[in-house]
Amino acid sequence: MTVAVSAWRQVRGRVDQQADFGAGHRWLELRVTAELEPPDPGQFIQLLIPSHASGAFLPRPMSVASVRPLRDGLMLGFLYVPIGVGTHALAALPAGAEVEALGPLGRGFPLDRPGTPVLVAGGRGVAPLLFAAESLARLGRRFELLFGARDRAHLVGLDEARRRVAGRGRLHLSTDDGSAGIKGTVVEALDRLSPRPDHPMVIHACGPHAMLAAVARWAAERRVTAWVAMESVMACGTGVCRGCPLARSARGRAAFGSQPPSLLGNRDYAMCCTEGPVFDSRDLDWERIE
Amino acid sequence: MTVAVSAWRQVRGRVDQQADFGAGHRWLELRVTAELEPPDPGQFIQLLIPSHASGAFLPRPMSVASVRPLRDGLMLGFLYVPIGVGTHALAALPAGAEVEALGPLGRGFPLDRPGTPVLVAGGRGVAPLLFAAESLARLGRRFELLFGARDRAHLVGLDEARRRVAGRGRLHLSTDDGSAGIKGTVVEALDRLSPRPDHPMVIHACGPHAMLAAVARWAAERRVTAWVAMESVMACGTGVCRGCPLARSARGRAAFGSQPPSLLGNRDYAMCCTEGPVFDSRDLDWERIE
Amino acid sequence: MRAPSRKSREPKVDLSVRIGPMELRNPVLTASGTFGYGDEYAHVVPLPSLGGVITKTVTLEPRAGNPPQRIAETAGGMLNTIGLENVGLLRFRSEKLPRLRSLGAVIVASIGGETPGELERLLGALGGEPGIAGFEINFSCPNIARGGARYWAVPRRLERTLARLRPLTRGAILAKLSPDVTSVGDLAIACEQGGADAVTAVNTFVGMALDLARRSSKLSRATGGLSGPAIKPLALQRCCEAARAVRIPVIGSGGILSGLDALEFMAVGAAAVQVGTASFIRPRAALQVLEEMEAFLRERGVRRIDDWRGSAMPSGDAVDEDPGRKPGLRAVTIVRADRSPRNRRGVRSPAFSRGRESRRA
Amino acid sequence: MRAPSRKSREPKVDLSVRIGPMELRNPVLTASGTFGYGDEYAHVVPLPSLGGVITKTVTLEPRAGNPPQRIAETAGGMLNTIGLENVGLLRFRSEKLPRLRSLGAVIVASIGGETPGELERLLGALGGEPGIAGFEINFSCPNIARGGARYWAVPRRLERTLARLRPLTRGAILAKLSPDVTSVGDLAIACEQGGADAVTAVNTFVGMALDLARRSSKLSRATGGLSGPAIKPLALQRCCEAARAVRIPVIGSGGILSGLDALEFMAVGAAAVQVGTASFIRPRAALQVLEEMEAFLRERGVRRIDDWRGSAMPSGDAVDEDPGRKPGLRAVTIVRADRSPRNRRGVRSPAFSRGRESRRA
Ligand SMILES: Cc1cc2nc3c(=O)[nH]c(=O)nc-3n(C[C@H](O)[C@H](O)[C@H](O)COP(=O)(O)OP(=O)(O)OC[C@H]3O[C@@H](n4cnc5c(N)ncnc54)[C@H](O)[C@@H]3O)c2cc1C
Ligand SMILES: Cc1cc2nc3c(=O)[nH]c(=O)nc-3n(C[C@H](O)[C@H](O)[C@H](O)COP(=O)(O)OP(=O)(O)OC[C@H]3O[C@@H](n4cnc5c(N)ncnc54)[C@H](O)[C@@H]3O)c2cc1C
Ligand SMILES: Cc1cc2nc3c(=O)[nH]c(=O)nc-3n(C[C@H](O)[C@H](O)[C@H](O)COP(=O)(O)O)c2cc1C
Ligand SMILES: Cc1cc2nc3c(=O)[nH]c(=O)nc-3n(C[C@H](O)[C@H](O)[C@H](O)COP(=O)(O)O)c2cc1C
Ligand code: FES
Ligand code: FES
Repeated sequence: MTVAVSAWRQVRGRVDQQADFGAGHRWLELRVTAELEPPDPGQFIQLLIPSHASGAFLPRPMSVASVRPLRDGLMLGFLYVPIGVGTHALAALPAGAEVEALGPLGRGFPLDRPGTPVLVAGGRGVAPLLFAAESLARLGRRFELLFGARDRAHLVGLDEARRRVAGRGRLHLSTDDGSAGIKGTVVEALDRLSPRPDHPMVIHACGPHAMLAAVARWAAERRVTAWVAMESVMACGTGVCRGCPLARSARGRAAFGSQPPSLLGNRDYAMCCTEGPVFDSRDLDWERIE
Repeated sequence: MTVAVSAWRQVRGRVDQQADFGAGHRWLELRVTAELEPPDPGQFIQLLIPSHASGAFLPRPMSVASVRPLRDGLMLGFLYVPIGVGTHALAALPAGAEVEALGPLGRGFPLDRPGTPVLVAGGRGVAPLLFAAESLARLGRRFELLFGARDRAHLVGLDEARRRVAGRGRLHLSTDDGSAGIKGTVVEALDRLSPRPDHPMVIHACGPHAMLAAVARWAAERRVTAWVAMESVMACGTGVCRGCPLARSARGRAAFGSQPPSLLGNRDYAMCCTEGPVFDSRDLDWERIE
Repeated sequence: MRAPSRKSREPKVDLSVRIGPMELRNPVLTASGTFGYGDEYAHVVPLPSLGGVITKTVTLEPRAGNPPQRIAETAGGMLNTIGLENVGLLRFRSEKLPRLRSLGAVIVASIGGETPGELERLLGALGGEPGIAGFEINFSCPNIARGGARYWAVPRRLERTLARLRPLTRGAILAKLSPDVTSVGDLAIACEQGGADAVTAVNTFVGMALDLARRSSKLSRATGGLSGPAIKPLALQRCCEAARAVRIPVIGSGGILSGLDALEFMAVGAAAVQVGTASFIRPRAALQVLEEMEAFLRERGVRRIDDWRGSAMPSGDAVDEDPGRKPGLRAVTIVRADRSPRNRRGVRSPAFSRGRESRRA
Repeated sequence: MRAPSRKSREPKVDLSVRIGPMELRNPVLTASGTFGYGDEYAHVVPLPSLGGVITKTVTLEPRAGNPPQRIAETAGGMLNTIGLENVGLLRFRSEKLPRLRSLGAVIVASIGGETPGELERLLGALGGEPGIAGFEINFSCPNIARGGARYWAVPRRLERTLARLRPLTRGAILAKLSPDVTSVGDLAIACEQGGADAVTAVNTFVGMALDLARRSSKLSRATGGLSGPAIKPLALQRCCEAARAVRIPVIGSGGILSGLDALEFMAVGAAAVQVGTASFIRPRAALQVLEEMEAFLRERGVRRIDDWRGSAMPSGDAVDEDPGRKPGLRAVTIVRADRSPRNRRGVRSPAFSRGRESRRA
């Protein structure tokens, strides 16, 4: 697992371009300076819009959906949905606008674990998994990508996903209305991938809370490890403000054991921004997370 | 004098285009819906940027620099300098961005007074006088336009000014460093226009406070009427908040007389947004205005 | 529920509220000093459609107000030091009132005085005036040298003054409170016991902003009153505190820009709300607040605003009680509701019990 | 003055300030709870370059903090209800302190207790610890069930508690005050008389924000503390009020994002400032505040921060005195400085007289 607790920096970024991406989503390409360490899949960035151009006060956390090296920095891709003041301000930025980028933050998906990576994406949760798929493909590893949404139109990033699995992975679609792939949820799609003892699977999931909870249940019943990318309201993104706790399960408390409380959290609560956003699903108390 | 106290409306506007205009100035073209009454020269608009796209809270007052009728509304031109949070947010808006426009507000230049209109512009104060020049030219009236700035580069809108005086007016330039027109201030340029008893002049001025005060002194000494466009920090722009008082002179108090206090102000203070922004320079107490 | 055809067929939401003797069509009022004498915005806001119009605070004598600079923008808000510029009692009565009556507004006249005696004279002069539904007593102006928020932040003084004012009118008496006190609840209780029909929580918060170049206040006075969205979370808490302390209605004020903002205040117990600074930004703000409020309630199937009111009253363990508090004090801060003196006497505040019901529903 | 060559040759501005026994390199400290235990930002902020690092409030026992949701953004600010999550006294002493010492920071340890006794035990344990320059006593946490801001908003309790704490350390004692009181000046005077070396004005303001869909607080508790630029005008006024009430230094806190913000606090009398929420937005915020402050002073030819301090103290007619105030009370609000009890005794507060001098210059 990547531990990047204090490799982060805050650097200048500039909107290279952004565009509608279908079903209310946006794709943003942000050019950042070279002091930013290249993020890993599942890590996130705190995007800060200059105060004159945004009514939002705090930076907004966004998963990295793609990384491209540039001569003098990185081009970061983000897939997001404008829902409130911060994301609407982001959506209104023209090419050339400045955005400060703080990162890379948190711990990403442990893609190096033995077993076949099964990437499970729900809706805009596909963002970090597009990045994960690309990484796996680059490493020459086989993987499965399950992608579910309400309907075909909400399978946003489908073309990207197709391109990234090409040759290396298999793409399994599911929609609630059956307009693409199987009719049903991603969990039903998971059912169709019967785990084979000789080829254990490791799930890496991101999506709406209810989906992650269902994935966690599914995995627990089958003794499959599931890594889930969580969200929380955040202020600092760096473990300092203690604003983003997620309640640990008994297993999580035991795993934390007698470690001293730290940036990662304390025995009762893990900080989403430092210990997460990616967690072993068994370590969280799903009853106490809304 | 135009009294437009309650003809104002708040309407939707859309940035048609905006661009750098030299020496840190911007020219903005804003398309507004037809419910907005066409403004007169000297009147202003309260521009409100949607809260997600601006850290500014209150709308920002801007003089109208040009008006062009459209089939279904008006195209308003503004000449402005980004100095703080609100104007920087304005400058960051791409074409298509929404801006609410409240107006037309206040009372403009009384261009219909007998005598030769002498328009005196300092720096960005040229904005409403470009509009005044255009109106006068359209009415076929002769006028003088005195335009002063620090140096040639700061004679922003000079081409516009040339175009608008064409045929009808005379343009007199002055710069502090002599890089264009006479070397000196607009008041020194005024000195060269000797008032002729048979052709009385009426000054209409807009510019930095110090310039307006000098114009007021100049005019008072020569018994010339000078109308000056004032500024004040504003909240409502409509006379309601009582936030924009300007102290009256003894003459101003006498002129206000025993009128009931009203949207326009009270015996001691005139409201810049309703009684102004254009005032007879003799009615204000220049000692008590910063 | 999502089909627009059904929605439009749904019955209107009953927004009517009662504030003492006033029966208001809806709970949206304009805040004093932000809507002039009521007629200034009449060409864009049909006044009868509002719950009521609270006029600029009137004093015995006309006031020219403080010198400029009177306002300064701050993050998410504005400071003002208008200094109660107003036309004075006589002109208010002879010129402003008739015009406002003719526009069909429900009128609440705001009055301000430097002493209890001044308030008595004002209410004596206006208390029987036809067409005034109620009076808001401005006990909380932060911007005047005498008789401002500090002077009135003394529970006993409030109670005694209100007791003297009470007989002077059959109209509603609203007491408008300053937030800059240790316990708004204490002030609210004093107002209730003095005979007020309602309290308004809250007026502006005292604040400062400097012009560093001049090394002095941006305003012509050292301090001003802060209003706007910046204070909304604070005003909401004070409103909640007041609503838990008294049985009389509480009217929320502070940073309300939208119908959702207004519904937050009502959810913590406010019976009505005031729209202030928002009107400077959008002259039609009060109307928009009303429309958004109604749309929100209709969409959620809430038939009467009364069912919404108090529906998010906190359950009580929010802020600690002061264990060292002398038992003789009538203080209720934001403590457990069922321990407040009212409730100890077995009387539940209407806001609170209504809240309970709708949570059960 | 404008030529950069000259400017770079100009001498450095003397930013050093004295807070009780502490001699600080400069007046910029990090605010408790917003900079962790000091080491979390050390890879981007060289700690010795700051005036000091105030650590997260430590309690006797470790605390896990309140359940989520702990934060909510509001206009220009944020509410938090962290609930004093901290490692507890023992781990603070054995793990955090040594690390912080090794980084060369000037350490101010923040401690919090539910009773005077708890504070005594904490200070007893830490008061002689090497490498701690001072202690900030958190008398103002709005987010805990017991021993929070309301409990400590009682002048006598503050004074007595500080008198008990005073003998337990030779380090500086800073008393951090809540703004949610009628008179911060009264609390500041109590702290001064109890023996504090300085007061910090102010902690967060208590506020609320609702989630309308759930009809409940956005936070896991009903209320939280508001911080950030939204509160700056209010914090500035309270800081000014405290600075006028006492002779001991006042440390400003609340909404400081920039060097100019910090200079506003110092212009109304603060001896130093704290950078809080700003660090969440820009981890290097405290350093940036320092750099901007120095650049501003240098550009204006101000050689020593002491010449700036108090230079915009209001002249006194800002907010009315309460004429009904009992003369026995030590209250000084933001009234005429030369009428405050201190000044009646002929002693000018250093902040005030310095302000005068620099205005004369
Ligand atoms: C680690 C992480 C990765 C994320 N990646 C993505 C992504 O790739 N694409 C995407 O579209 N969204 C992503 N989100 C969610 C995104 O941060 C929120 O949609 C955004 O913060 C909402 O801000 P707003 O101002 O538009 O909405 P508002 O509701 O106005 O925000 C108000 C406050 O709530 C917080 N907030 C609201 N919703 C969320 C949420 N779901 N998670 C965290 N904070 C929230 C905001 O930070 C802000 O402080 C991610 C969140 C986290 C924590
Ligand atoms: C009637 C009128 C007409 C104007 N016309 C023009 C114009 O044509 N072109 C142009 O560039 N500027 C014009 N101005 C000035 C313009 O409104 C200010 O530059 C602008 O408000 C500054 O806002 P800001 O957020 O960028 O600056 P900030 O300093 O961040 O603004 C802070 C606050 O101060 C107020 N403020 C600051 N400076 C001024 C000022 N000079 N006048 C009024 N309020 C101020 C703002 O409204 C705001 O509330 C006009 C002002 C008035 C009153
Ligand atoms: C410019 C201005 C003038 C005000 N004048 C008065 C007044 O005369 N009387 C009064 O009781 N309140 C006055 N207020 C306070 C408002 O009525 C309201 O209580 C306060 O602004 C908080 O609400 P808001 O944030 O919605 O504006 C004034 C507020 C502003 C901004
Ligand atoms: C998330 C958070 C946690 C805080 N924790 C503490 C704390 O433990 N002790 C304390 O005295 N103040 C605490 N504060 C208050 C700050 O130290 C500071 O006084 C306050 O936030 C106002 O300053 P600001 O606006 O610069 O943040 C905390 C503030 C925030 C936002
Ligand atoms: S967001 Fe600050 S600790 Fe996680
Ligand atoms: S800006 Fe409100 S009265 Fe002029």
